[in-house]
Amino acid sequence: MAESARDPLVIAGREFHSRLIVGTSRYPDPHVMLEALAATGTELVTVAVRRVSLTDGSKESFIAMLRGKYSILPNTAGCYTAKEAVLTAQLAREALDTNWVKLEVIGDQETLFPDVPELLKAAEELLADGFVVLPYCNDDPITCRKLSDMGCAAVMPLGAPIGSGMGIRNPYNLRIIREQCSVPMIIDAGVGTASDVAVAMELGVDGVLLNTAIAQAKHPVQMATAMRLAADAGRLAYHAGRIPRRLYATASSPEDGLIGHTD
Amino acid sequence: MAESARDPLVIAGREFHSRLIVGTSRYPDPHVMLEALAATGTELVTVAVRRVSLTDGSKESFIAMLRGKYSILPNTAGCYTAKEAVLTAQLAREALDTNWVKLEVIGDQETLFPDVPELLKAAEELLADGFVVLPYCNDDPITCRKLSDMGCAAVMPLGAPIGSGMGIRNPYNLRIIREQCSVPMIIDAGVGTASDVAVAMELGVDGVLLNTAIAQAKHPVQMATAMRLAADAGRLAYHAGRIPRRLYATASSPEDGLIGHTD
Amino acid sequence: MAESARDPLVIAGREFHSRLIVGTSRYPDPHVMLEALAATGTELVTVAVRRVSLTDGSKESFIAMLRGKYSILPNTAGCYTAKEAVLTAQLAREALDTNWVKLEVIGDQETLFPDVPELLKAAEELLADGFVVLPYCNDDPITCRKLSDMGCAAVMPLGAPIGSGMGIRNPYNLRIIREQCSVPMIIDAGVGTASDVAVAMELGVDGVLLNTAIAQAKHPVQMATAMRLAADAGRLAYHAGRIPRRLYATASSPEDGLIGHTD
Amino acid sequence: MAESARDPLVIAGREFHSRLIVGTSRYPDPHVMLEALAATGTELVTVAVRRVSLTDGSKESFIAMLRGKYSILPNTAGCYTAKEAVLTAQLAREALDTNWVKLEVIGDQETLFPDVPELLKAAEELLADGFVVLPYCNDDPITCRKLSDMGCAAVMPLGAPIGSGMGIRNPYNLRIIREQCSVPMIIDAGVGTASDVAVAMELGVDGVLLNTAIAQAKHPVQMATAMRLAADAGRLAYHAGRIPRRLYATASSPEDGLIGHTD
Amino acid sequence: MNITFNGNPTHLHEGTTLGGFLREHQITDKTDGVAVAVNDAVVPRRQWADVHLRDGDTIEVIHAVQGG
Amino acid sequence: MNITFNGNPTHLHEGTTLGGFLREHQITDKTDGVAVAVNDAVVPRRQWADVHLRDGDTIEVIHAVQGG
Amino acid sequence: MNITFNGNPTHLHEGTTLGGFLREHQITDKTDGVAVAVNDAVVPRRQWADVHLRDGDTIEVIHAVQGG
Amino acid sequence: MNITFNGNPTHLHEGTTLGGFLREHQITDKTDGVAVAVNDAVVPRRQWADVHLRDGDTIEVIHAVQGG
Repeated sequence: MAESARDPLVIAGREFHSRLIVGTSRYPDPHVMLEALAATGTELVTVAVRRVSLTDGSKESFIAMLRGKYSILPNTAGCYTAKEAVLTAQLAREALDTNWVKLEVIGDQETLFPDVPELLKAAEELLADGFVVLPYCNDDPITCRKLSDMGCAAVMPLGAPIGSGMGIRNPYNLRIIREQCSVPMIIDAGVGTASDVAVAMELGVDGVLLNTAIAQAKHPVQMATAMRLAADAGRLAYHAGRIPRRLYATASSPEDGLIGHTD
Repeated sequence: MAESARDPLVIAGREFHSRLIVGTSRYPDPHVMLEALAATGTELVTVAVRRVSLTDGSKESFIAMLRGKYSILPNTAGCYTAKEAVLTAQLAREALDTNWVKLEVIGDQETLFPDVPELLKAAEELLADGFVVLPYCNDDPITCRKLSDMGCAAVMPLGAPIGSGMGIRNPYNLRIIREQCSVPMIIDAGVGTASDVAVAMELGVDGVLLNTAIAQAKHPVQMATAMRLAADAGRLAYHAGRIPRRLYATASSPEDGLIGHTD
Repeated sequence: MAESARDPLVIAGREFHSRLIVGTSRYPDPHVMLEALAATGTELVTVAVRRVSLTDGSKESFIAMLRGKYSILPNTAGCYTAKEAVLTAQLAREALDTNWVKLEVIGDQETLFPDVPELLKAAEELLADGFVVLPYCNDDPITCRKLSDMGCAAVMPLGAPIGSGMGIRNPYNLRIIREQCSVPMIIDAGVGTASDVAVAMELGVDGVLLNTAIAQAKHPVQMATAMRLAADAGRLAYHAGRIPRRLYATASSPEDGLIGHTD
Repeated sequence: MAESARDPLVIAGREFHSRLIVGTSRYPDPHVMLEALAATGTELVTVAVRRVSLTDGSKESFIAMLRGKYSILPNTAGCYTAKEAVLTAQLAREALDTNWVKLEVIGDQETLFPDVPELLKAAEELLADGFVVLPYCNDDPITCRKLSDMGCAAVMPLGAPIGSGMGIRNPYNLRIIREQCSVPMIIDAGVGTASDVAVAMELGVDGVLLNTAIAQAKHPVQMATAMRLAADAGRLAYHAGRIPRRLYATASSPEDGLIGHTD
Repeated sequence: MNITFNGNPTHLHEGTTLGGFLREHQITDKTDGVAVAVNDAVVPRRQWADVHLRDGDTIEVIHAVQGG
Repeated sequence: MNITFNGNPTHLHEGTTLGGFLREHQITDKTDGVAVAVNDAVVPRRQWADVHLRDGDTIEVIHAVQGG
Repeated sequence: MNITFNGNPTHLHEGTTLGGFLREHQITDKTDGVAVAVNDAVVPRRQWADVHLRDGDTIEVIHAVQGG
Repeated sequence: MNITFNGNPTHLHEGTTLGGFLREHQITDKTDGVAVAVNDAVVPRRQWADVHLRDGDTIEVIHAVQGG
């Protein structure tokens, strides 16, 4: 899309020509995953790191599919403490030759909401260790400000819980964060369908990170395309300057020269 | 967009490769109007008919700009009675060589809400007179069913009042109409920004008619492009089959093989 | 409630000290119905009229329960045409010695949305025949204005479909109707719980008609009390003049004299 | 209200017969404040502590108005750090002979959102020092669980920013907190009008803390009464068991025995 | 003669009055909450005794029931 | 004679045809996007020349304009 | 000696007690709703008389005010 | 000696190096997308050969998998 290309997403000095960051999890199969990733137009995809299993032979196949095609953003999904998250990030850096990390420190297995103090602690340690930190966080203006003040490359508040598909539950907090936050703001988690992405972009956020909404859709590749279009649509609409909301109508056809009225 | 091209909008046997019908009113100038119309990708644009003014010389210039480029859909904007609307439609047919009409019979200058009985009466007469009738109506399932039963080529319930920019105020009624209605369903009026179009399309409607949201945006051409992308995004997402909404999270990274946990 | 008593609901010159009109249908049993009606504080209850059955002996028992305790508002539920509705209203008047009628002319068995032209026709005929007409209608400002202009004693737009429990789906249209409408405005249908009644009253409507939300609640009498309190709360709040909405905070504790700050 | 009296709010073993905690700030004058507090039916009111001013003589007048009538809940409003909050709470305990404290540790002058790590630290220290801690916090399930696990007497997530009057912005998070949280849950801040209180109570929360919505209403005493009624209404409705939401209608009048239909 | 009563075909003896017919169904002009229409026109209760039913008449007899 | 043209009272010479009247306003049957009604009935352009206007006639001449 | 009282630099005579200082501001151990901290530690009112202020002390004296 | 490998107790011969241990699981310093920590400290792949495992060591070997 010409228009959006003129307006790249810049994180830590790196330019991306898509405003979507896309996860690699929960697709019906790797082939569909690759097709869907391509359809989104993304340049940055998230991966998790896990213990190699003793039984399963191939240790390389998964990452090999992505190498060359995409920049890799390892996450620290499943970590409950700063200590776990820092070690996971360091292992990911070693394994994947990247100092970028999607920092996830959760407090609860069920809801996957972040643990704020552990998240802040982990962010501080990883920044000190030279990482480019993209933290997944609550839609909490104070935590977002702290993360950006300490030097995180972006803040990534959730639109709704991971995998909920509830969309943007609290646009008000996101607007406050947008007002106060100088670093790029990415909506991470909550997207259920294309319009959620458009709504997020129209709030003025810089990008959207999503996974389940594509991977678990009935037709992931088609949904992936929808997400790409919705991100462009929302970004363009944000820049285009929408009309104000009014309780009611103002005629869009001229009101003079009507037929059958005596002047 | 390949995907959406495979799924044309068919009204009265005619195929359209865009799901947007766009108005020609309230643009900063004709040049911007033409650029914006082109950017939407629409093939069908609405015009009003008004008395020629004695003073102003040119009677042809406006329509000449559209001829050849777009199919013309004259409206009966400003009519309060079936009688006015029928005569206006007949004059439009004679002037513009089309038997298509966007039937608008309003009950109120301020809100521009439809007058239901006059609308139904006008629709009946125009259908009898061989018109292809696209009626602007309330989000009222009964009126929509009557209009489609009597042979209207589409029903066009409002998403919100004309020019309000309030988007889709009552998705519930629209879902009921969608369930019950066999003819094409177009959301007419209310759109304020791109995500409104995506939301409408995700409800399963066949198209969206809009004007003010583009014409009065700060940058009409950019908003026009956003609307085109949003319509494609919403249509694709509708077909792609969104994930269900859940109160909370389901992990999108695998939950086994986590680091530092003893199996 | 002292405050609300000072502000009675006046319909057709008659004063009511409750702003709730309550239906008599779908309660677990007549005893619960009577307890629930009493708990709402209502003075006006709706009944339907139906053919006496040949088999069932008692023709009087039901109405006898209400006589003396409540003013009776017969409805024309189940009527699809003006003709049916008018005859039903006339029979109700003869049977119940009241010229008041809740006029219901529906267009659809499933959704129970009104049929606008038949409703308007029936209202006109009943007004000419001396009825006090309270019409159940769409949240359509034009139809509401016509009904009030022709002399209906109130307009009763739906908040949501009958029995849906969806609450106030489109507060915007209701606000427009409130602005334009001089006769009492009653929200008829859609209420699911107490806050729906409070929300409706805070919009400035004059009353709420409800039935299923009480009768089908797990504990109808408790819900009936909740509805009474919610109506009073909403009415009072409407008159009390709420604070404006702001995107964010203004401190509610003084910001000077804080401890540990050097002045 | 008989019903709600049967169901007292219990915090730290103390019974309250009102589910509202009310602030004492921003009323037009002390007389209106006292009338409004009485009208809410509350038994627990919040106060701030501030430096005595050298100029103003009376140090006792304000607290004297409340003594005897209400239990006092001092807050730590305006504190940005655990250290400030702890000292403020200790001074309040000494000044007001209560070990109860509404713990407020904010991160931002403008939005007054809480600072999560400082809040948790302060809560821990105050609990260790024997305080009954009622923390004002985000609608963050993890932070609420930590606060309740460490022994806070209640959790008090915000419905919307202090003084915003935006009501319950994110009912989803509040539902999750309600599911997970064993201690009393009080909605603190955000209420704008009576229906907001009803909505909160219908979510199953145990109480609501409010101030600006009453104090800054056009008619504070009337709004105070509305809030009392709304709290009772919402609590009753929660216990009464609302009907499920449906997309559309189910008739509330019997569908057999209709007139003019041949059986 | 044959009439329709609340939608059901019914046989009556010649010369039956409306009042007489209703009494058979335990309805008198004292019965509260009941109304009658013959051929879509309401017949006030004080006239029931005087109305002679004719072959083909359609009679509706209604009462109040629970309603919303 | 006097007619009403687009809501304005207008004086015409006896025997003016619709076609003649329109020509005075630079409208011919070649003019695109224009239509005419006399006394609320549309007059196809091919008939303009033959229609003789009468005293009291109401003439509407319309064209397409921007609309939504 | 110099102290800080509620954020303001203040000069006191040597040997002033906390109780004495407070009395100058009409605060006695009978004054309801007031509390005092010296150098960030609360001083219970029964100890006010015994506390001798030192140069550089920071004194906070607070009372309850309207709050939300 | 006994170590813990990815959470599982494992027996090794004395003097096993990290590199040697990994080779047994088809992991060499050429294997892409793999990383190793011993006792919670990452060991760069170029050092694998030189690290002698000790009794009680905890070894984590990870690779990239699908993630969101």
